[in-house]
Amino acid sequence: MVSSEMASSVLPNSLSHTRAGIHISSLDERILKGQTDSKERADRETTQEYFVNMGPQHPSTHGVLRLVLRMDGETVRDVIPVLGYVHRGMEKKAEYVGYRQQVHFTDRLDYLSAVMGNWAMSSAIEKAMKTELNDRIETIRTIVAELTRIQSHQLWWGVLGMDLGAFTPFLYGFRDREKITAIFEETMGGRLTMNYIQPGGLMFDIHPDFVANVKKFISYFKPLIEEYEELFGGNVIVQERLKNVGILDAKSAISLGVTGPILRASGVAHDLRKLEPYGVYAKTKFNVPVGTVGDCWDRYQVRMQEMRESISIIEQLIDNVPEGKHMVMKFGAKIRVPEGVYYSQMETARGIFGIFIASDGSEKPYRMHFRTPNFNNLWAITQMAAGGRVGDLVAILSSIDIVVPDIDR
Amino acid sequence: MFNSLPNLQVSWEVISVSQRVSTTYGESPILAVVYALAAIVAIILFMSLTAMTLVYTERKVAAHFQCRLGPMRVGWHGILQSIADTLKLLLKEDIVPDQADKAMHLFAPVLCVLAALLALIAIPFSPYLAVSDMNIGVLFISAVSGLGVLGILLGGWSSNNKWSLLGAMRAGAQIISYELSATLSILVVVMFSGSMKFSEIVQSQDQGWWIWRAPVVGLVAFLIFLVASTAEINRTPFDLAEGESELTAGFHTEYSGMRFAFFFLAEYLNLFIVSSMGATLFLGGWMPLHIGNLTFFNQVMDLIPPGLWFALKVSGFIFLSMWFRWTFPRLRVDQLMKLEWKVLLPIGFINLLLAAILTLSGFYFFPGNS
Amino acid sequence: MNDTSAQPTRRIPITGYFARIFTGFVSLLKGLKITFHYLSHPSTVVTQQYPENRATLKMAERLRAQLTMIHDDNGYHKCTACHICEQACPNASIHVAERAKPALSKTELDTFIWRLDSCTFCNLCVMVCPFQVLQMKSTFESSVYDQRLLIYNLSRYAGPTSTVLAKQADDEARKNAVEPRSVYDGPTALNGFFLAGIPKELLVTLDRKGEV
Amino acid sequence: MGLVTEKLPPMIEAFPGGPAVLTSIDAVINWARSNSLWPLTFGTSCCAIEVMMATGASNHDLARFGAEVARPSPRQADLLVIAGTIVKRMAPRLKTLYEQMAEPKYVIATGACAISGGPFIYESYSTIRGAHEIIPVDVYVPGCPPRPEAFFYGLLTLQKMIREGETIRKPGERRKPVLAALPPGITLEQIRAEMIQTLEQKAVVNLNG
Amino acid sequence: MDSAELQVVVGALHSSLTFREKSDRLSVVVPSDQLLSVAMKLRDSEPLSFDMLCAHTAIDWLKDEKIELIYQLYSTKHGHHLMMSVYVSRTEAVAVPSLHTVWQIAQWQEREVYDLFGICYSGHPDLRRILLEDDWKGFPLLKDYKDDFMLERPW
Repeated sequence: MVSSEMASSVLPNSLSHTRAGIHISSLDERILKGQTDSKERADRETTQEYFVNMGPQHPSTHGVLRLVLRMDGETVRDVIPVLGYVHRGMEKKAEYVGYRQQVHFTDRLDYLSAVMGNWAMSSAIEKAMKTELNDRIETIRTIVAELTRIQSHQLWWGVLGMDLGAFTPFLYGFRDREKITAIFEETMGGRLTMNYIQPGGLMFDIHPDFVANVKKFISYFKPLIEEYEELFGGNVIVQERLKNVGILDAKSAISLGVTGPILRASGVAHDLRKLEPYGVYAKTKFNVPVGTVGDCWDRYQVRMQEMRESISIIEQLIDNVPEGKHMVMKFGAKIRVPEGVYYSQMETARGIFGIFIASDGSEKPYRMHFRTPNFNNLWAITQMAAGGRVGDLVAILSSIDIVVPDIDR
Repeated sequence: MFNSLPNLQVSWEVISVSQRVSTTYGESPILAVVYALAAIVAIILFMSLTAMTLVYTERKVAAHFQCRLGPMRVGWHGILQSIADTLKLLLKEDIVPDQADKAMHLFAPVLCVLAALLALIAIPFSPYLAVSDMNIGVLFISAVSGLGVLGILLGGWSSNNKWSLLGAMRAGAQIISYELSATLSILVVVMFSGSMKFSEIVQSQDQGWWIWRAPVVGLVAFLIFLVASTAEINRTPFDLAEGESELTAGFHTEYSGMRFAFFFLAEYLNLFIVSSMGATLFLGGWMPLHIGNLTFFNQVMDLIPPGLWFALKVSGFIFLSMWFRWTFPRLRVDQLMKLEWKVLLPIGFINLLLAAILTLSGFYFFPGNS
Repeated sequence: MNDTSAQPTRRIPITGYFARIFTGFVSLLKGLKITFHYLSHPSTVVTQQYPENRATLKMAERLRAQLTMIHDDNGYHKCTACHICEQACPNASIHVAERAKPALSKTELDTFIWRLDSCTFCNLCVMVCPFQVLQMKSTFESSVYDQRLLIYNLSRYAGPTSTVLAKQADDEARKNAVEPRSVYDGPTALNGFFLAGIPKELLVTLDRKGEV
Repeated sequence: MGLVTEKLPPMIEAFPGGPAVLTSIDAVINWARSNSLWPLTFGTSCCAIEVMMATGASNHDLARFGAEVARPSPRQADLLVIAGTIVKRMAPRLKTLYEQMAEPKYVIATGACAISGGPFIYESYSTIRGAHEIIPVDVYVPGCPPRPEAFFYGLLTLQKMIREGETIRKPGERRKPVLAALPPGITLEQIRAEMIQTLEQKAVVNLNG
Repeated sequence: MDSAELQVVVGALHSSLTFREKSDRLSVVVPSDQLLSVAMKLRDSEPLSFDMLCAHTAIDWLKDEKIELIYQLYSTKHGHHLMMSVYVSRTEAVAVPSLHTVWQIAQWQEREVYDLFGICYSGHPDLRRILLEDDWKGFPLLKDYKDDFMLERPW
């Protein structure tokens, strides 16, 4: 799995070529370039650097990300991410299907915040068509989006534990996540990919037990966050593993286009829910947690705090969900977005999910581009991981909280 | 085996299997050979049964730590799970990578199991059940347990896989480092009991176990031993050699089928050995729990056969190890070294020094006849 | 990469060698306490034992795992073969085959082919249907050894809708207008029709007399 | 598989009563194999969360089947669960992974993408339309993604296949039963006789070929 | 800064800038040769300070025989957005200046646009395919991309 990958990569490259006067490189060339460096180094310092492949099948790459590592003993000198192992051509596919059908593709981008993806797509279409929504729709959307954020962070917490070598947090995180998926299943009919938020409203009205179940979940989950902290965050090994690891300063974070909890951990209080409120966020009170150093520990803290803030948002909204219709558009109607270009974005659990639509006025988009948070976030790893250990790399990868299909689209 | 109830006044007499064989040899050589063969078969059976039980226990205990049930569907509460796993592993295709060093690849897992088997020799399970009660038992185990790491190194190197090699190197560095601390903490006990013979070490604890009999020093030595031994057998939080999330499967990445099963076996045997050592050195081995002058209590404790005492202590130790494994995350490789060289080793040395002072001054709790 | 010395770093307070060991030790004990709590309380086990609890297992009513066509008590459906669901399906998992020789109406449904193997359960077909013919059910036990078994025909008969049939005078006339269809019937699934993802040579060819 | 499963069967078969012995050996081996399916940690997209993670989590607990020992190395895994989309770039890697696994190995394709390409069958330039185009698949678990219970049903289906369809007399060949159980809402009579016949003819998968 | 004010400030950067209609936000069209300098100014001038490149993509306008490169800019300081577009010819392969010196993330976003549209960027340190294999033929997001593998929807 590892050695065979390597063999193909070190072959003399023949895939590099020139196009329009520009040299187009290839993966082989990129790796070989690193290797000459390491030979020079070997002459100088007598240690020899070597390359290893991490992925595409590797337990800690959260799917099929491949990282080519230039290593010096245990130390990672250089990370070359290789993408595309789940590139499904979603943007091409989007040009062939109607606007209403687009929504369920967003489920399959960042599947851990599927509802927020649905929302981003629906609101992009609604904004382009200037559809007004009622308060009920907006409130329910906000509540389910925050529930999604919690479940996404729960999963992240568990997976971080697993990546650091503790299996138990993973199962505790999942145990509590199941409570949210049960609520989702009851209302939306799906556990992971729900296709719930539709242009013009919601696919179903909330289940009669929804409010009661959400309240039950909140009272169940509140003390558990503290338990999470005690079991995992307070643990000296975890702190040693995360503190001062993978530091990303605010300036490079912005330049790298990093968004979401990672940007906030670097000390930039950038949260679209606050800056450009959508849904009913403007009516709610919540804080935007920010970090100071920008290391993995800050990212851990920011996400833990975000879970608490999400709970407080839900608490503020759950008691008075306004009455009204759950759908304001006629469902069967085909959607035609007026001609023009539109870009709208939304804060998902991992950062800004932007949707760019170029419409020629027909039933299908002329061009659809998904600005996915993970694509930009991933590249921060080239800055964060260099100089660390393999163990650090795993912690950093986990603290970025990548979802590979979201990167590859 | 446990028929005759020993009482307090009689000192424990240890008869090992090797002694029995040699005594029988004088009477009838054939019988001695048969006896020895039976012993070997018994040991192999015992070994595989122990490992299988341990695997099953670990899976069940881990499951309940994690609010789930664990194996349930193979036999009553999944009790036959380990048997199914073993059978499957034995019948699985045995892959040797093309580029691997075939002889070494074959030899490595055998070496691992061999080391564990050899270590098993010296441990006294009860006064009547020990393979060989040698007078340098402690030294023997320290030496033999070093052999296991050779197997891991060989396995990692011969697989011709970078992750394997990385895992093996980690294991090598880790085990050699932690050997120091483990030995230092063992030395404390050796110093107190004045012997390297396991049976004598156990007998020296008839008035109280070394973990509390030597004030503080014993406890510190025990804790150091706990940490160092967990590291020596590559269990979380020190499972760097096979850390899944970092090194895919570490040194045994390229192993499949029976050879992988051997590594698995060695891992759990090592857990058993380390726990037995901990129980023997610090918790009094097969010695019952005695508290000072509470004669009635002590007599009640004597009713429990020594073999059971030993098993209880070992299972306690093993449970502790499992508890650690299912609670803690893993350390990073440099932190691992830091913990050993900057924390455990200095404390170990100071502890040894204190132990020397204590031994010279003869200041023990429950001063006994040692 | 870039200058790391300029980056801010977290300063870990140096509070004495033994103090740090002690606080670290305490933090480990806290974690041990939590896991032990769960071990010692078997009531915290949350596992649902699926094959054993099958009799009592209740799925959420909205759960989408199987598309079905609603048939009334007489076994008649309301599908007019209008192809709206077919167009709404994002990946052509639905194929509505019209009857070659309709008996009573202008268009009649022959087979309603639904590909469970490619359905994404987006629920759009159910929502867009003007006659509420379709329904999502929570039947999830549909694993198979052969992919072709995942291609279903949802209609139980080829023929006109229940409303048209209701206008018929007697049972005999109704029976003449319809033709029974089974689950694995259909021009798409089993008749050599090209299906993406299923190699042609694997498709079972069934000859049904005089149709399609 | 070695000596036991390749050389031994013909030898035993020659003895009187040998076939009966072989049958009981088969039963024991298949029992062990079906109850110890260690999956490879492999998942490409959404299905991995439901099928690899949620099933392993406390609420559903794959460990009940003895299958929670997820091996990160294909050498030690028995079960390859294809959870998620396989694209052109991943296809050769998937094949490598499958080839690296030691016999006997089993493959479950879960979710629409792995069975047929799912949402990306048409108009996608990179999605492979079904994992069976690359490696032989034993059991298909439909869903997008399938519920953990649905995956367990798939696992039971696979266990049934192992128990019924394998014998050491013919190593490397396995016979698939036609039906896992009755598909919902159908009786056996409803499935056409021709179809069963055709399926039976193609049900033996030769893994050596 | 609202859209109208922004238009005045951005318009003053260079005489050749025009503004795009039918867009939901201010959208400036930059000639290809001015791209790098305008981008620098957009990032560095204090009232604008567009320090983040949110997204970079392209549209293939088949009828006009042009490819439009789109840059979504955002200022974390002021919180305003700007869409910047550059038209390049789609018939002949021409090079566009790479913006990775202005925004680091451009390096990877440009690789993606190269991968899917075949736009070449001059001055890019490591221009190669990112999502597809190195030996992939053609650029799939072009409207006239043809592929034997790709299937058309049958109904």
